[in-house]
Amino acid sequence: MNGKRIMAAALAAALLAGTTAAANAQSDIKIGVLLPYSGVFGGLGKDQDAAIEMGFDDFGREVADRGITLVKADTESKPNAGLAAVKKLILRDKVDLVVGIISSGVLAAVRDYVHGSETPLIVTNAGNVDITGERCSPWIVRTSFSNAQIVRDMGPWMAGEGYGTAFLMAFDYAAGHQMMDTFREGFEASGGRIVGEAYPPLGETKDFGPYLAQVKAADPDTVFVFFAGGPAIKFAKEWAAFGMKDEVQLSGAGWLNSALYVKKQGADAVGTLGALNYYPSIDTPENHAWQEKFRAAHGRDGSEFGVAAYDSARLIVSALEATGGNTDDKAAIVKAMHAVEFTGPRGPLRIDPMTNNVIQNIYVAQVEARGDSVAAAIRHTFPAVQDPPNGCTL
Amino acid sequence: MSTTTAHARGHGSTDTPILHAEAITHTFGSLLVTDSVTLELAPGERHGLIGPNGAGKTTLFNIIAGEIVPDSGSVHLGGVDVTRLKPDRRARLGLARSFQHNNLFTDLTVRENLSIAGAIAHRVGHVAWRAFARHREVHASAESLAVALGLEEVLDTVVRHLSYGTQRQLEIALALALDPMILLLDEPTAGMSPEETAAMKAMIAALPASLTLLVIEHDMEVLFDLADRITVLDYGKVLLQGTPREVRDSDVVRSRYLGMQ
Amino acid sequence: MIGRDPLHLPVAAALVIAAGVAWYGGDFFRHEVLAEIAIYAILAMSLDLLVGYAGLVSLGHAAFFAAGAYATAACTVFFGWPVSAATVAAVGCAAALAAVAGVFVIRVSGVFFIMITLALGQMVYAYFFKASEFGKDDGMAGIPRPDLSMIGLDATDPQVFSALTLIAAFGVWALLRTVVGSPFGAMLVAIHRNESRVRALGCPVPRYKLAAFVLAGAIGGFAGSLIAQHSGFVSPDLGFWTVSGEVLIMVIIGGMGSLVGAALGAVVMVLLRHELSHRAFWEAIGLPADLASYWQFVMGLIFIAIVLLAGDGLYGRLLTTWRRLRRS
Amino acid sequence: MLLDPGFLIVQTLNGLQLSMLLFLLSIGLSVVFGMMNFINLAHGTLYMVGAYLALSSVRWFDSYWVALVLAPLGVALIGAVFYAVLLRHMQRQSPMRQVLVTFGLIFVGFDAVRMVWGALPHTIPIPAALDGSVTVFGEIYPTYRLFIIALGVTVLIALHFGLERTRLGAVVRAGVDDRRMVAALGIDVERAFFLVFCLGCWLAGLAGVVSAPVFSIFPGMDMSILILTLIVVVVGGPGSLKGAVVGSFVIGMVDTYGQVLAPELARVTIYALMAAVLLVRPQGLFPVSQAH
Repeated sequence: MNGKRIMAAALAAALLAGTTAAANAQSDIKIGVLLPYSGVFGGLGKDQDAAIEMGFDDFGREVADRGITLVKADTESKPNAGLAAVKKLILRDKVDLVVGIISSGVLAAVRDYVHGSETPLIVTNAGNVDITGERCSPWIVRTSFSNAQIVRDMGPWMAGEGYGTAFLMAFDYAAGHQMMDTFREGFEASGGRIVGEAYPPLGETKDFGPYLAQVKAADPDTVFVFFAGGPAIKFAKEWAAFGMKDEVQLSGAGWLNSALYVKKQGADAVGTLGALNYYPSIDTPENHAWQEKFRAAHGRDGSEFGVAAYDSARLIVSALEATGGNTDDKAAIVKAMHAVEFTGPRGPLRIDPMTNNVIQNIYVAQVEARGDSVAAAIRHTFPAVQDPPNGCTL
Repeated sequence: MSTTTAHARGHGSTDTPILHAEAITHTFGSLLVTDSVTLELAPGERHGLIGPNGAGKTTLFNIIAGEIVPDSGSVHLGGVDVTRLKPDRRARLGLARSFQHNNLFTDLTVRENLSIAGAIAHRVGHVAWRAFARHREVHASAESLAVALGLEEVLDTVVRHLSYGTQRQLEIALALALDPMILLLDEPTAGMSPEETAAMKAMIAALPASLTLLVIEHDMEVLFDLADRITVLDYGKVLLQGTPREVRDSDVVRSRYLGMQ
Repeated sequence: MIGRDPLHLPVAAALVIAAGVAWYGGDFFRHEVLAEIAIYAILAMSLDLLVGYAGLVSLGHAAFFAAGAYATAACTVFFGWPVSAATVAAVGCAAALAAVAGVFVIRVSGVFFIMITLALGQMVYAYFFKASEFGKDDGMAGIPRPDLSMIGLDATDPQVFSALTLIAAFGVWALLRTVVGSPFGAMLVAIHRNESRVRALGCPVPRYKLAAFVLAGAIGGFAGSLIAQHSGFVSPDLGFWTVSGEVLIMVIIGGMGSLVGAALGAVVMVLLRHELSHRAFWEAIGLPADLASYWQFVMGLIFIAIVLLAGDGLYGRLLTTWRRLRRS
Repeated sequence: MLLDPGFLIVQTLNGLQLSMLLFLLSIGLSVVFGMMNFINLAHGTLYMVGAYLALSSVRWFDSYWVALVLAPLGVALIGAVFYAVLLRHMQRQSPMRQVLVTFGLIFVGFDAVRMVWGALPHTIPIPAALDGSVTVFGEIYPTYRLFIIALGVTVLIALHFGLERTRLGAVVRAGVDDRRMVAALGIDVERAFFLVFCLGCWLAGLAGVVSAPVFSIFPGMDMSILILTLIVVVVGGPGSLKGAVVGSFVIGMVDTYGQVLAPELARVTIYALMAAVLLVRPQGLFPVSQAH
């Protein structure tokens, strides 16, 4: 039986690899890249992976004569696998810093371990409010956003634009509720009224039809949603198919009209309003240059996921340069990050020393037809949006 | 119906039937399979049940054993109403049965088969902290039963390697392992060669006289020799109840049943 | 007594020695992996009691894993109980859940049992996913490890904690070995082989199935308590049906109906997961490192190969080979 | 809400549409179980592959209708290869092993799809002829969804007549009732199995194609639908044709209405329903008698 021998060989190799992997050159700075390469967020993981590589290509793979080695680990988009992966990076690969994390579940899972191990972690996507709030850590820095940061100013803005009533809809999970609660607060404070809300189960909703019937019955001025990825595409298409497009303004956290999906929504997305920290149509030289480079390499628009990962690479390299390539004093690296300030594709940004969350512009964009394609055009900018400490005492 | 505690081991007084099935009626869909059948077995009685295929013998058997709850009628065991009790409860009250088709633990050995039955009989099946091997009383009684029934040669043979006749013997041995008051035998000689049939007959005849037997059998000769009384079923109805001689001499039975042999 | 299993002691001894060697020379990461293996081995062995012995193929075993984990989290974080008491409470909670659910689920059998246990698992998952007191889908953090300072040990040290979990796994193996070797274990096997006969012999089958379900659930809860202490964190995905599926795979590839087989399955699965998703592993064997992101593909193929080539699992294969060698 | 007739109409149509999709998926799974006594856990994977093949067909031929023809055939072909390479040789082994092999295929299929088509979600456009909406009893409803309902009904009727009128249908009906009898009649059971298996795969592929324009196409779309399909099969009674129809309808409706009427329980409604059905009828709503 040949199969058996192959299996035995594979097992033996597996055990061997475990013992040899850690023996690597001492002088390199090791950076762990913690992304979902498989599982539901596998696509986003690949997107950020490409942008991180691009970032280190652009800003340097060497600091003070020390090379930078990226060590990648797969979170599988699952909290427990993510925790195992970060332990692997820190214990087995002995990385100096960790960068990555797409899903808030994984971030919540690794938070205590990372905090305890005193390894700097640069979060490139996951937006749990409490990670830069109540459960903030001097070791965890976020370059992407907090869920609240994205939508906080959107409520008052929508109310100011004349939308009196809103229907809220997001998947029934922590991030969904954080977004909706933040929007509601701002919207109601500015005189808006919530006329209904629906929270479909995450991962088990095959069809938004039932909820659209509910929205129709409530007849709001706008429906404010938080959906990303496949569901965002699906929602926009069903929204149009049910004839809601001409009756109710569709708005939401900007993953609804993110660069990653908007072209797949096509004409169905036209008119949709979103708020996000990055849109490809931002009209700055930094963004044009970056988009050009990203398109050349990947044949599609760079997205907010890519930008956050790219800026993270820049932040890391800048901070390491500030410490002269010294990675022994981890606290000094984080401290150096607080001093870094630059204008990236998404505009000016810096790290808030009070919370370790990024301070950045938030853009409101509306999708419009451009030839036979569509794109989100910037309608408004909230400059330098900063989260309140939310119980964080750094 | 007397309510004496006749079900206690040691068999009750002779006037209380140890098994009493009263006016059992059961239908499958629109098919009436058992029509107001009444059976009374005295302690130690050997009772035969005959009838053509589809006469409702096995259904009646399953009703007595508890596999089927009848539409109406009642089953009493040693004076206790067991009509709604599950088969395992009836077994614990002293009612054991064999199956028409061998129903054994085919990939275990004879010893293991008998030990499983023994564990239940000795009420140690729930013991989870002491090794089974150390329950010597269970294994000893399994062995002595095997010896009594001529199975000692094959104690460590896996059941599916046994001959059909031996499996049939084990089928009854499993029931006997419970040390029952009443034993229901469903066609004990079905599919057996003449030699095997003779051996089986001898084995049944040698069972303790105190054991009450209810036997379904196709082989008339087996029943006429074994049974004290016989019930003839026909289309779910009792056609006749009597001694083997009465049954043998009955015109109705001759024309309806024996003639068909 | 029931079923001849001549290799379980040598294989168990081999596993204990392998674990000991791996532990003794291990670094931090090795100890983390060892603890993970030990915990999943406990979970797999408890499931094997149901699947391999009692013939109850459950696709909801993660419910008890999650219940044990969350009970530990609640007792330590909310009530400030010592970890030891929380562990006992976790086992109790999981057993109680198994007892209540068991009354219902054991009424069906075969593929229906698979589906109703799946439903049970998903309902528990849904509960923890929505329970705001337990942090909803983000879960709960800050679960401590047992305080061993009075014997001069620090359980937050992976070396100490992994030793603890390995001892626990060994203890569970010994306990379950006792159970399957007892008359009760024999009855479970008998019920699995021929339920109607056991019933006709006078055995109250549902009670035995329920007892097995509760025992397996309690031990599953114990594994859950350990994983909570191991990670310091609990989240609803501990109870998701794919976890039940993975543990079932461990039992199957290791070999159903032999506790060491289940443990072996846990060893193989956890190691394969770690290595196949590790880019350095693929580089080390001269294949493109990108295969690491398609580890599920490779894992699936390996699983199919094991099912095809060793239908009774690795341990079953070992037994057959050993028997053949002995005969020739 | 329940008193709003518009809501009721739209919701009922939504429920019907989900029911039809579930019917396309569950009928193949159920009949294969009835005849061959094994559950193909990779059925959801076939559905996903159907959607992806539709994506590729649309890219190459720029036509939904070509995809509607090609993709299910492609899935049936994959099913045929799978049957010939693996299942046929496992006929005499325990059904459990076959189930396990299909379980392994879920993982293989998931990553294979990622390798070929990438991990980002995709969609295909609704064909021009079915794009837009129509007014049903005064309510705007997407034309394409009505098409799904119509397609499901068509398949249902076709299957009904196929079963009643054709020789293969007779073998299938007999095979579900009593496999040994069919074999005893000297009918080439093997061939019937093969054809039924391929037909089941074809239907799964068809379900994948028709759902592609409504739902997005992504790796993992197989899992949620697989569980739902299994629930339909179990609730209806595995092997029962009537069960698959009624099960699809019940689950489709309960899921659709449940999500809105009891949103707090949305995640568990279906599971609770299945558990309840099994407690009352341990063999499903329409149990297939296990003939001896």
